[in-house]
Amino acid sequence: MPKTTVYTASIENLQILDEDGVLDESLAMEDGRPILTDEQVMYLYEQMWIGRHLDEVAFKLQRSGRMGTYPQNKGQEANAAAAGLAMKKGSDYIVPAYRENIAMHMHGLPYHYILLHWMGDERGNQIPEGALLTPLSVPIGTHMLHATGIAWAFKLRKEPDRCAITFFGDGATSEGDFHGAMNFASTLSVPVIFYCQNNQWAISVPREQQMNSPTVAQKALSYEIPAIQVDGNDVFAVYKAVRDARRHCVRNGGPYFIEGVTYRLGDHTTADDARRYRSDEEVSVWAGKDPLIRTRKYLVNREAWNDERQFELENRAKKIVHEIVAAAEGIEAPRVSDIFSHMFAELDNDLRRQRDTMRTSSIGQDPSQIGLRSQPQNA
Amino acid sequence: MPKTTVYTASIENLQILDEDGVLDESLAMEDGRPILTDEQVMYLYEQMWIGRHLDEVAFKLQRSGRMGTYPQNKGQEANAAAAGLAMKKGSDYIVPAYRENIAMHMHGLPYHYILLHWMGDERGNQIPEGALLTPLSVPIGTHMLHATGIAWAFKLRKEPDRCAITFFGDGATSEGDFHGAMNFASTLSVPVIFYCQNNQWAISVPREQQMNSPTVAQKALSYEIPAIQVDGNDVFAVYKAVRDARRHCVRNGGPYFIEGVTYRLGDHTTADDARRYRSDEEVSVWAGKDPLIRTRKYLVNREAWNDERQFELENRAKKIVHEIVAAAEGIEAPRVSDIFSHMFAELDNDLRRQRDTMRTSSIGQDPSQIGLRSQPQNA
Amino acid sequence: MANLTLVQAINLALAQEMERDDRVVLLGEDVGVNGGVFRVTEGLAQRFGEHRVQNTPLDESGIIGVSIGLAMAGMRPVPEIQFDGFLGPAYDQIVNHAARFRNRTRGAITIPLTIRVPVGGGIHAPELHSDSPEAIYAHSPGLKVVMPSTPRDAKGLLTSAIRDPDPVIFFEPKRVYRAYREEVPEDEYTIPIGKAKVVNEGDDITVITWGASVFQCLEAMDALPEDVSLELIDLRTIDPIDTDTIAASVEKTGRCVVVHEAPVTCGLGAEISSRIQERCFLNLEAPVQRVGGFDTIMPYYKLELDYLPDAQRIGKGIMECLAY
Amino acid sequence: MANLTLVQAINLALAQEMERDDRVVLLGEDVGVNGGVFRVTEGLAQRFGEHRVQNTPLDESGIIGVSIGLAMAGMRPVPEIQFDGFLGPAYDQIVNHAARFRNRTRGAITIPLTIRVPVGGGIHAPELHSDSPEAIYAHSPGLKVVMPSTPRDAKGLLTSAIRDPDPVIFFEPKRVYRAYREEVPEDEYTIPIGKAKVVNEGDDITVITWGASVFQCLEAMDALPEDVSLELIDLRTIDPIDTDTIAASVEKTGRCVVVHEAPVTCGLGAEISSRIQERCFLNLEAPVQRVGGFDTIMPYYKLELDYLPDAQRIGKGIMECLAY
Ligand SMILES: Cc1ncc(C[n+]2csc(CCOP(=O)(O)OP(=O)(O)O)c2C)c(N)n1
Ligand SMILES: Cc1ncc(C[n+]2csc(CCOP(=O)(O)OP(=O)(O)O)c2C)c(N)n1
Ligand SMILES: [Mg+2]
Ligand SMILES: [Mg+2]
Repeated sequence: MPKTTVYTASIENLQILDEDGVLDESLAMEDGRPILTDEQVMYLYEQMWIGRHLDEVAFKLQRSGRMGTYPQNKGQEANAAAAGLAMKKGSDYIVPAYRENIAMHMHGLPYHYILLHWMGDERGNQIPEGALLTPLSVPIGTHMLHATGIAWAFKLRKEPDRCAITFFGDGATSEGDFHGAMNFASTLSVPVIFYCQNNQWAISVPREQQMNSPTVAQKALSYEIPAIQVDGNDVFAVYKAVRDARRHCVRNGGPYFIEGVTYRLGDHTTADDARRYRSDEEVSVWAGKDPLIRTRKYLVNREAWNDERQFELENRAKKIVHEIVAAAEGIEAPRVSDIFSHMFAELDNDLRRQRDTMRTSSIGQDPSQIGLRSQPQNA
Repeated sequence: MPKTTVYTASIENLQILDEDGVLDESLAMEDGRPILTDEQVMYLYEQMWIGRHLDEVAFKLQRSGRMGTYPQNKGQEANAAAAGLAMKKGSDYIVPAYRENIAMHMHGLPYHYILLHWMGDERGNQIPEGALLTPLSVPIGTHMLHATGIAWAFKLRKEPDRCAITFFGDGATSEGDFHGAMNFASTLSVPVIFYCQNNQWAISVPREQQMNSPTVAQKALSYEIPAIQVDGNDVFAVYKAVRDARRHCVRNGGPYFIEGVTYRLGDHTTADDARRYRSDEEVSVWAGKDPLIRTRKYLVNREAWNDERQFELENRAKKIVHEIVAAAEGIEAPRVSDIFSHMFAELDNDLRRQRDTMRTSSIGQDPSQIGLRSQPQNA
Repeated sequence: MANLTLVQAINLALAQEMERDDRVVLLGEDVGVNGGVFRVTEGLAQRFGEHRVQNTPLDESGIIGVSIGLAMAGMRPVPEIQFDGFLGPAYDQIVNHAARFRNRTRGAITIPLTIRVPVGGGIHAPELHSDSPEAIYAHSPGLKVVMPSTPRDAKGLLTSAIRDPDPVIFFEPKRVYRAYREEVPEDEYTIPIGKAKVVNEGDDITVITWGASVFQCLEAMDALPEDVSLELIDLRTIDPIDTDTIAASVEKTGRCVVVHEAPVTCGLGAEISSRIQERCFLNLEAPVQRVGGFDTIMPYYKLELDYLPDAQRIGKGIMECLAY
Repeated sequence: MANLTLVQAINLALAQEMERDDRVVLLGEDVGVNGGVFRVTEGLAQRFGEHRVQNTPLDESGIIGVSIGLAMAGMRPVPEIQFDGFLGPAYDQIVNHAARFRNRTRGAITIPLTIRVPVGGGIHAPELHSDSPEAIYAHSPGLKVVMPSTPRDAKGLLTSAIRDPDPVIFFEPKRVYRAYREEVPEDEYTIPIGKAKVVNEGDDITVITWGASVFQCLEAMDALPEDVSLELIDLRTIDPIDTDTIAASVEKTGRCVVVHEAPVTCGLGAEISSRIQERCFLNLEAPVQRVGGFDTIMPYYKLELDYLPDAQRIGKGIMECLAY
């Protein structure tokens, strides 16, 4: 076999709901019904709206000094919302980055936990009993390995119908651990969905400086992981891709890769000023693809949505977000001893002494030490 | 564009000289001449033979306690030899793993350096002035980034007709740094050839446990790096692939990926016993694909080789290897102070004191210290 | 009782914990059919199945990262990192992830994880196969670090480590792997993490060490003048340090030498020396002497025995400290 | 002279070295058009071209690995790692590769490399953005480690680092980045690596610190009783440690407090304390006191100021040491 083709592959892109809210019927219908009922689409729309409003309020909290750095999810909401819906609450595991507020919420995290996290409070990560989530991941690209490990535990314990999903950005695909997570998942053949929110930027680094490949999805070919690229601002495409991926993972035991093509409409975080590195034109092109507008148009076309409902939703969102902020701000201040309280299941002597004395040296505190000239004067 | 194919790719395999030493004329001829002259093929055969003999002697040195752990190159020689020939000595940079003895030698490393390295002597890495090589890399998968950096320097300085090549195993492709080296090379578009010696095993871990992909070459698709799979036991295929890759890199400024499909006929190293994890049948199948046998058959067919030449070569190899061993064993013992001598361009006080006193604490050595009861008794 | 090497004692502990608790899984490069490059996991894949003794891709960060995921999901992973130097690629997952989950989730997510790593020099291995990075992990909060020097201690401490609800790095001094045998109880037992062992009681001077250096210290002890009464402490646990045992000894002897293979600057010897100073200042008759590796790269093996603290350097350090 | 912040002084040093030597190239995440997340490289891509101020993929190991290759091939790379915590993924390339090439090739291949890293807490940043890993790198042979606390020192030390033929980790205390301005010479100058600075002379007690803690120590000093004469030393270089300056001071004062943000166990304070004990044992009137970070994960920002040594804790440490 002197010169032979030993491997071929391709990547498909899926869009079902276009930018004008028009549905591709042939792709949307299954067994005579759209893959998402109007109720489901309304639910997603409402979740996205509330998420977006939370983003706006969070931004203001940061600007007024009531919260630290915060990364808006704005523009990308369809990814987390539709993926969150497609995953099975209470049995699947969600391993997020930090632009999946909606999915975390849908899978059991009270929203004020997210604010608490960005308010510099570890209690924001104290996942409630029964919610199958890891906390927001601030380091980039390192948490996907954890999802692979979780999925492997499902496999080892022979727990059927369980699957993990992990979210990450286009930038995250450059870390070595992305490579490891994909490779372990494929060689171990474990049920994990890798969902890349390709929002075109990693802070100020554009996709072309991040990777040379025209798609992110083709990165899955390295690992022989089935992959698809979807319009990440299209709830139908995202939902269908994740639902099908989940089925694949659960049935065949292996991983799946999804690239959601999307855009971060806001700054990277509140510490960033995106105008330094990207053009207004680019932003406005993508603003036209906003998932909220598109989903609403669809619902209005279906006569499932109207101004009245919108008005009600807006009021409801305000109230909900108000309560979220109140819950986050209303929590009692942490105690200084909390620095120590969760270091280990049981604290060792050194940590106990540090906690009790707030000192890191034993001088002046160990009763066995004699010879102190006098008590410290400003103690 | 509801459902569209956004990416397609394929990987080709190239074999020119088959296992029986028969050449595919259509692939071997360029401008009416074979891509390798008989002289070149003889040179490669001789280099491979000498390399193989060195391997055998090195094995015995280890077994008789005259050398530490040693990784034989046996069975894989065509990769390093033909690639070494295709690269430009004195202008290209070779960044090897540890099964490319022949390429290192061809690019200016005296062979006894390699033995010195495995004899536990850093002088084996003291690349001679003018030889463009990094030392043998014992850690797996981390050196390819250095090749990318070297190639980037060529680009930054606008040095045309320079290229780097790095060799690594199938196991090495699992490390995060493999991913980084490929991604940096493709986004920066720098002239570096990634040459994977896919010898089917990483110590006892078979390729299927290392990766789920049917080819290694397809890993390049992630990065949009052009790639080819070649028969790594075929000097013609390897030579052509590397020569063409080099042309591509130098002309277009970007990287290239080559998978050489080959087999480690020996144990992983002298510390390993491959019978614990692989079958004799597998080994004997691959023994039939031995690059030395195949190359010799070709030369014999061409009447460019005969028993006489072979006899002469074997004697010459013995003599050469004998001298290599003598040179490695004849070097003066390192001095203890050599532990310190190359830590920094200039040693700081602490290191100088440690070197001069061979102590790591200042007690008993600092003249300013008074109060010593007496001189140490067993000093 | 069985007469076992360090390797065999560890193998036995692994087998017993796998038998006892099916959440325990082993993973790493070559740990499967081959039984690991040091044969520590020999026979376990055959006995418990390859899914519980999993060969992994060559990716140390991946090995620890997926172990974290396993632990999150209720398993008890025991990954092997093939050599000390190859902890390097796994550093981030260990220090920034495994070590932090309990704290950053206020106890909601915990990581019971035992990372086994052969450690230290003296076996004529290639580069990056002879390092002693224990101080790095002792400095990193959220980890326990253990380094037994005897088969008996190894079995008991490894059992404790695997049952521990938090991440433990279990360093195995490879120079001791097959150096000698010891009677080891065949039944399960634990030795508490965090307790040092007084190997030899004495009154004149305290010597503190761990890992393979214990044997160099014993050799040095034998060569000392007869009238020197030396107390030898094998730390066994690197973090948390058993300061009480150390302080009790130095309060008695007034003099101390710390011995370790790692580079002396910012090594564990510095921490021990500082703690002794803080706790026993008024008892100290001489500064604490550190006999450690030099602040250089561990040399290739021709010179490794000149780098590592040997009986002679240790003896000299002891005599200097006594003479002070 | 120009009145500059720390950020501006570093920017100026970078610009001048790039001007002077075209082998100097900057690389890292967001260092290009955006000028880095702290704006340290602001304007440099525009001035020197994007090929010399290169945005890279999000891969810290890659950033250091390709920098090593650049350095091997004759360039003078100055990579930026965006935050202290993200040194984690680059640990292996730094410690096992950059640090070892000169030694393992007996000088044939050298790595002139300056790794810039914002370091330390106090700015209300998210997790892994406030760590102080200097002791890790001080323990690792083959590296120099620098941490200036003032704009003037930063400019001179960064210039030295870039011109140094060996790898240097250049830690920039981010809490000081814009905290104040100082007169900085506009012309090029160097400050030698390895020399500490006596910030305040005194006779009763020596306080040794570095980075942002210098300012907490100054604050503590101001609050001390008038009759306490304190000598404050800013270490400036973490490795090699300027033991001579330290010892000269402690021989004079007989007492010493070391202050740092990193966890105290196996922190640089332990090394300094041990060295003082070894060198100045007979001068010491009290044990060296360590006021450091606790042996915990750096808490999220609500509690970070309770974690970091502040003027009050430092003052208490000083008074206790004086009272001993
Ligand atoms: C390991 C690591 N390196 C660097 C950073 C700093 N950083 C925070 S977000 C970010 C960009 C992330 O880009 P991407 O993965 O595309 O996610 P996006 O923010 O676009 O959603 C960087 C570099 C980090 N948090 N972690
Ligand atoms: C980072 C690292 N991890 C582990 C090892 C131990 N080790 C040495 S060789 C090897 C297998 C290498 O396999 P491959 O890359 O296929 O090269 P081959 O030996 O087959 O040529 C392993 C695991 C190492 N040297 N470096
Ligand atoms: Mg992004
Ligand atoms: Mg291999």
